[in-house]
Amino acid sequence: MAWFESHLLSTLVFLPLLWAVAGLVIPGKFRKTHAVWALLGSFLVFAVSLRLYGAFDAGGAEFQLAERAEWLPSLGIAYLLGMDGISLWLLVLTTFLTPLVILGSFSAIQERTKEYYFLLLFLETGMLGALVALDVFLFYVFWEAMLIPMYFLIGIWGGKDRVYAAMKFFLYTVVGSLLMLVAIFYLAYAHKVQLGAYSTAIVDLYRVNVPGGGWLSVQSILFLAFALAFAIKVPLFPVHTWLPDAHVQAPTAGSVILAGVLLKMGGYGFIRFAFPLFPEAVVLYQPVFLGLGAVAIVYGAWVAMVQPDIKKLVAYSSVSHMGFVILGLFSLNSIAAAGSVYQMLNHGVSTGALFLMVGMIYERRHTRMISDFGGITKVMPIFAIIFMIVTLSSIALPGTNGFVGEFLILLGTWKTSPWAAAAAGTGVIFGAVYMLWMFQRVMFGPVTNPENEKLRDLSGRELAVLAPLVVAIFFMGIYPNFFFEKMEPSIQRFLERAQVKSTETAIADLGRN
Amino acid sequence: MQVVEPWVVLTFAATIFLIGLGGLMLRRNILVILMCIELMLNSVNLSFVTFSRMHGDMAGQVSVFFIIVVAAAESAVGLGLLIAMFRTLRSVDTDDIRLLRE
Amino acid sequence: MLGLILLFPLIGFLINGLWYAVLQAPQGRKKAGSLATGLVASSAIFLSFAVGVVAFVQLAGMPEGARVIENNLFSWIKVGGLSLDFVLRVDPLSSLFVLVIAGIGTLIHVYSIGYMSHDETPGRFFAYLNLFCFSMLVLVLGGALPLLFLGWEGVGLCSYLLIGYWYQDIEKAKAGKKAFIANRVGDLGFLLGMFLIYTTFGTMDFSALREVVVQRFGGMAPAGAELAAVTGICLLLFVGCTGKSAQIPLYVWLPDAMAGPTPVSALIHAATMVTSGIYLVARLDFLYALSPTALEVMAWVGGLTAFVAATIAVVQTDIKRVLAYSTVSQLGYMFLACGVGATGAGVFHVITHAFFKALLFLGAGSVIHGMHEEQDILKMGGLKKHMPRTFLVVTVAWLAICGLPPFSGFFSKDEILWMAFASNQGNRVLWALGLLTAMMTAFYMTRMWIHTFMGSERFDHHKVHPHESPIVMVAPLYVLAVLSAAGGFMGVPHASWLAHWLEPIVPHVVPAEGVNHSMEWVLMAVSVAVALLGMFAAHRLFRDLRRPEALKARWAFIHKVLWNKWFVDELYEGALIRPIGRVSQALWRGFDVAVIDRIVLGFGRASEWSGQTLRLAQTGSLQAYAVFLLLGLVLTLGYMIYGLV
Amino acid sequence: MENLVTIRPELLGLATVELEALSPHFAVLGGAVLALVLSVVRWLQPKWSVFLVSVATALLGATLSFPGLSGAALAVFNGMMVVDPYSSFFNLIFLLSALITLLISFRYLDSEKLQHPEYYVLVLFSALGMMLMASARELVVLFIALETMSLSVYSLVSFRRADRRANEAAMKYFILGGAASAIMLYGVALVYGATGTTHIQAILERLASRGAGESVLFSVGAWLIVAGFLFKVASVPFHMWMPDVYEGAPVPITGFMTTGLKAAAFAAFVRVFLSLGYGKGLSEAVETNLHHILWVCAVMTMVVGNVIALTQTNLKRILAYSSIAHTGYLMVGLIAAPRGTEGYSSLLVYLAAYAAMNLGAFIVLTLLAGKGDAGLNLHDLSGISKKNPVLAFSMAVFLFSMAGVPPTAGFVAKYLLFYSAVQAGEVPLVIIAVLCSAISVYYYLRVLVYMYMRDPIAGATSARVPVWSVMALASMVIVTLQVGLLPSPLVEMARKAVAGL
Repeated sequence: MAWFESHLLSTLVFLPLLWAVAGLVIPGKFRKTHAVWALLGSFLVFAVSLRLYGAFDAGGAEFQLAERAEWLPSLGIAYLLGMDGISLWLLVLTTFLTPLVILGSFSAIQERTKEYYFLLLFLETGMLGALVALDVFLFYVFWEAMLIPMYFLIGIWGGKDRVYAAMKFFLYTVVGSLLMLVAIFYLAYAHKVQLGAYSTAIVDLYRVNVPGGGWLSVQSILFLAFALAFAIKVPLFPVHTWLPDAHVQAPTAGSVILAGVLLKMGGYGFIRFAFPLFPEAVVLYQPVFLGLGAVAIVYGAWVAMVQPDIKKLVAYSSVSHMGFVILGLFSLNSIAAAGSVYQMLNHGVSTGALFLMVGMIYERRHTRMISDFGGITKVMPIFAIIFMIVTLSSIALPGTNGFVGEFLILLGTWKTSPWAAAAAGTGVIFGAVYMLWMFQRVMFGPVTNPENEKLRDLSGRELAVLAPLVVAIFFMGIYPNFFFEKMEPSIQRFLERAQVKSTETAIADLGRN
Repeated sequence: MQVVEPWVVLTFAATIFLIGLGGLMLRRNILVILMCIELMLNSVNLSFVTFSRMHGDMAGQVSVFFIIVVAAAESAVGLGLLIAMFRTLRSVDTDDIRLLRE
Repeated sequence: MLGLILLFPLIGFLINGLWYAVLQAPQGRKKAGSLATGLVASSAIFLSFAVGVVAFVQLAGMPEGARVIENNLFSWIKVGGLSLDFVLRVDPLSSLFVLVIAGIGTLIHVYSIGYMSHDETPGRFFAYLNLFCFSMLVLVLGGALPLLFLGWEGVGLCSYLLIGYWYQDIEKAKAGKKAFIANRVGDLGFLLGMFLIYTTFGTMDFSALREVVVQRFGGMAPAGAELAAVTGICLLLFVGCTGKSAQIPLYVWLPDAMAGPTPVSALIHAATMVTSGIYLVARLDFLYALSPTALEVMAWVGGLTAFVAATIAVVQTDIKRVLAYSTVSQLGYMFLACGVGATGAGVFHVITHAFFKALLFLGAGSVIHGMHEEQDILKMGGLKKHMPRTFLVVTVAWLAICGLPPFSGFFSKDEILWMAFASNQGNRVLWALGLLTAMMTAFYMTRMWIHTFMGSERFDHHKVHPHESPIVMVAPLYVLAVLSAAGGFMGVPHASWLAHWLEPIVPHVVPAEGVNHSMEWVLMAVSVAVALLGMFAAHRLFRDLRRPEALKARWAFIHKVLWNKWFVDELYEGALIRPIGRVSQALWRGFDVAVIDRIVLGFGRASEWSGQTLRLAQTGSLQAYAVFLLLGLVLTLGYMIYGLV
Repeated sequence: MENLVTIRPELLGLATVELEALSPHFAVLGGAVLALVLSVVRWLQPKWSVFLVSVATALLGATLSFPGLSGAALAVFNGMMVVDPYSSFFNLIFLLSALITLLISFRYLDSEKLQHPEYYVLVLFSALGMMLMASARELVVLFIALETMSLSVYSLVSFRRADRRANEAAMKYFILGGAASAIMLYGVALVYGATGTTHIQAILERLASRGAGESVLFSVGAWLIVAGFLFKVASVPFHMWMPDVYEGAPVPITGFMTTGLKAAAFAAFVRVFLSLGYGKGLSEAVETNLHHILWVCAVMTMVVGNVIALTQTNLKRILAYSSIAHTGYLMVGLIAAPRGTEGYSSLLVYLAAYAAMNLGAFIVLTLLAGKGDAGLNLHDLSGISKKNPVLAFSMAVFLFSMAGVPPTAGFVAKYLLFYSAVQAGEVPLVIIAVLCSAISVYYYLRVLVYMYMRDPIAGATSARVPVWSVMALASMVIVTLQVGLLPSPLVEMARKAVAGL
């Protein structure tokens, strides 16, 4: 047991994979046992992540529970794991969503369940690994390893033209990350030249000073390479077109994990790599990305308004919500940064719930077109209540989790650039427009389509999937400090690393808060 | 006796080499192509001998023997392949071997 | 102790809510009756009213200057330099509002038991109603702007849920959506105002804000950038108020909100929610006083809204729409009062308006209830005989709203008109506008009164036989009637208890020097005369129905404009909603699919195309390969030699 | 004439230490000859006896060359050849790929009715030729080794005598191969003319002393030699033969060619390249010209290889073009090696990793191949994951590795290669290489699409997988994943090998 205690992060990362490999022993036809086995595994991993929450103390060192092992000494590459306040919560989000997703796909997935649950747990390993890797090479390995299971999940169990969507998803991310790889090479070599030794540990790379200066200076180009890879993942406005296809074609579980965690990798990448490595370039490109973030919010909302397909609507709403995250990060003050990390958690919970529910009605009606529905509240009242709560969280109603995130981001962004905040603010209005319009066309009104009459309401299992999410929505809305305590110091360090003295301390002296 | 300038022999060898290369590209009968390859190898031998004479050491001459041996082996294999091809294609024309394309 | 005021409605909501969700919602489960659920809800709000009264008494006991009770429940958000606590604070202003909300709320809850008796899911209705009261109380008791915003959007949500209560009718659901989105537009203004306050003054807590403002500006008015900031704050917050309290640009949702059940219209769209705008302005009075331009804008918007709404109300035939436009008009009055600096008068009018408007709505409700869901006043008439008690109560409210002396309406409306005329921000044009609107108010209210209760019975008898509402509905009406009648005496001019009570929060406004004292009595007489004129005109016009038909025919164009609400809805539809729809369609089809995807797929196709062309080079002929090989060799050799020579 | 008289006895004798060093070569030679003899002895069931002997020889050779990995460099045959960690490293690659080819060929030849023992002998002889090439230090010896390898491979390519496509492939390969060898030999002659020696080490000294680097004769000769090698590794201007030959040849032989042949060519290429002074001796002008030409060739190889592969539907041709693309990546390594601090070790790692994944892919192809190598088109593969999940999984691992997706050997190899290229300052080249490998991801994954995401065509039976092949397949999968996860043993081996150059 002592080994586990000292190597907590490694157990967390590789437990799902080992559990999945062990699960391969179960012969193909025992469909139920595969699902239960995977569920058990994911609960175990969730337990480990809670143990992590206990082990992490906010006041302590920057990266805690660090583990180091030589991997490729000649190139200074080490198997280096570590965790700080921000990655802690993203870890917990991942381990929180995975069991729900597995529970949610009991009835949805009928064929090739063995491979399905293997891929899901493999995906979880990839995500957890990327979140705790502190060595740039190790991070890149997990970053791309994540793509393989998601590619198969979309490709094999997806919708009609799943192959196109899976291929587009894979290629989009690969092109982005390959350019990032070249930037990593340059950085690692610069470290060798400047500091004598080979090392790709992120903490060492922070010390490398890359010649900054103009728009196309070395540091700016490297920053753009990193930023492109992460912007594709977020997805930020111009490079987002893979998301709607991937979401529409992915199976429910796939799109929940895709929206819930994979999009956060982009944001996490910005926080861990792009900002601290290239501070001058960040300040230089700040207006550009603030603009892109605001445009993403409004553009995502407007395009979501006219979507005939619910899943595509929710996909574009993700573009809009993640636009807030970028806005918050690039405002470079601690309120907005905390807001954007919190928004990442909210988006994971509320959009994950939305996709789960869309999956549930898809299971019943095998269609996602809004026009095929109408008056569902009469037929499925429990579903209506939960769907209403999740919709409210998605349009950031105060009291739910969405509000805290967007409020902090807009407040922080206002300090940096009022115009970006005002433009992003309209996103709040359009968010209400497309969600409520969709809600009204799907749920309210008379039951027009005869097939809708005999839909059965949520089963016990489905309720068990949604209940924790609803509780999370309200808990995160009412008592966000629970999350901020552990996150606070890491955000401060993140900002100091981004070498921007947070300006709000100056204002706080003026009056009592 | 009148000494032959080395560069004369070298240019002669070079021309033979080019003739061989040209033959390989222009002629369509594979037998002739095999002969052209032999021609190229022999021109190499000639160059070797001249250089060895210029440098006054025996290495060049020795290599010639190896090359001759290899050339012989090559012709043997080449003709073997040609016969195998002829047995199936009933022709030795390079235009007939167009099956494998794009 | 203040937490209790919030706790009771919350508990009421949870009981009804969970009871409905768990036991009643699933298919085939027995639905609870309106009595049981009604009692739970009413008792919850009544307890909260009781605690409100206790708080009021405690406040009264406190010394003049320091009348504040505050308890800090828990720290809500603490991150970066920002720390927001969930602090509840009651002071003279908010205690008044608590009493109004909880008091009238209780009456309406009791009334709803009767009104919703034959509804199939009353549990859901009462749950929403309690949630509304909870949010409204949070709004009023919140000690900091974000908490007020929490309540602000909470009431927006509840109005959405309650307007769209009968969700099977798509029109009602649409009305709910329209209300929420209109509010959301206003809320954006509110949000931006809040941020501007934070960046300018560094805090969002009301008392801290007051200290900072007083300490920074003290006596002298702000100038230059600071003035711009303060004006910006006031205007942005006022945008929020126009959204919530249905003023000119964003009032379109209130008339459609009549789609909800009548008690909802009474509680939310008459007494409480719509007045939150005034509460906000009153709460930040010390800020608004600093920027004359903001006050100017508010006064004019209020005046114009009052006038325009009154003109529309004159031609409406649906009883609830008449009352809705009358509410918009009265709200216009309140903002007019705040605009001219008489915030105290504004608050006074809020209270009196709450009494008689709630009474009017509930009266209309019992009329509709009696007439089996018939809402068109042209198909009513002569109900005096059938519904004597409702007739009596509605008459009291009618007299109050017209502004006849003994009733509450007269005192508050007159105070506003006097201040519009006399105070140094006020001006004659606004006063004249207000007076004209007062006359039109009297006119259309009398028209409604006559059509409903007097004249010949225009409904066909065998289908509809009107009956008086049960006692559970009429009792609250009597209470409201008494309040409407006597309510005015708390704000008698020159000896108003209310102004004295609000002194520390809202300074008493003294008329400009130039105006001598006697003018006030003259104006009072003028306003009464105007009201009587309006009533008399309506009485003579609508005695027999042929005359208004003739009038309508002659002024057909004006009637058409007024009937179609000055085509404001069509304007918004044409100017905003359709273009945004078209642009987003273009953005999606055009930009997203055609531009970005085409570029992305373009790369794929480009490599595919080059692959196809290069592939043709593999002709399969030996000679071609040899030529290509030699060509490569010669080229490279040439480059090598070129390099040397 | 006088120096001919004294015949120096020590030239002829072989010291015992040299014998030990050459033991792998002698083992393979002996084994090959024994196999040849046995193939004639009818009563001994030549089908089995020759197969077992050749497998034994390959294994023996591999085990014998292990010690060489850490030993010191030893010049043999009076400096004509050298046995050092570098050559032992390559010996391992050649013998393992020969071993795998032999293992999978046995059942393949049965099903194709081509069970002639000569096949195994030829494979051994070509392996021998490769080993000699790796340790040759003298250009003529190198030529002879090259020819031994090529001649045996020509005949192996046309092993399916009755098939016109095989004959065509062999003939094309023979003629163009012959021409290329002639060109290279002519280069050797010119270099001999310019420097007076064909011994690799001596060329370098003569260059330094005589300043022959400038002379036109030497540069033309050097380029002709390099061109000969470029042909062998199928770089762009000289790549036209490869797709046709790969398609015509039997599947195991194609596998053997992509791994063994390419590795041998690069092994010799590196030695010769160094001796021609690239990076050290050559003059500034020649160096930059050579660099420019190779730069252009590398870019064109990568682009052509990847882009044409997009359009192919026959799996063998896809892997042929992917092999061209990988040659492009290797050329990037070659160009960058002298200036990069990593040197040639990343090249060696890449060759080893490439050998593992390519062999694995061809094992799967051999098992899937129908009569006469039919059934290797993309749509024939649809739904394989349902029929044989093991084959599909291993093919997925190999394809991901070729695409350079992380947890596999391909990624580590590409990482090291491009990392040393960036260190050498070849950033634009690396960016092109990275974008090309992004293109390659598409056609590698398209194979997976057919395997995993399409339903099997009606009536497709699951291929029978014999025990030999499963062993070979498993070993390749393990090597690919192991190098992907724990690359340091291979990298250390490569660095030691390169140190001796």
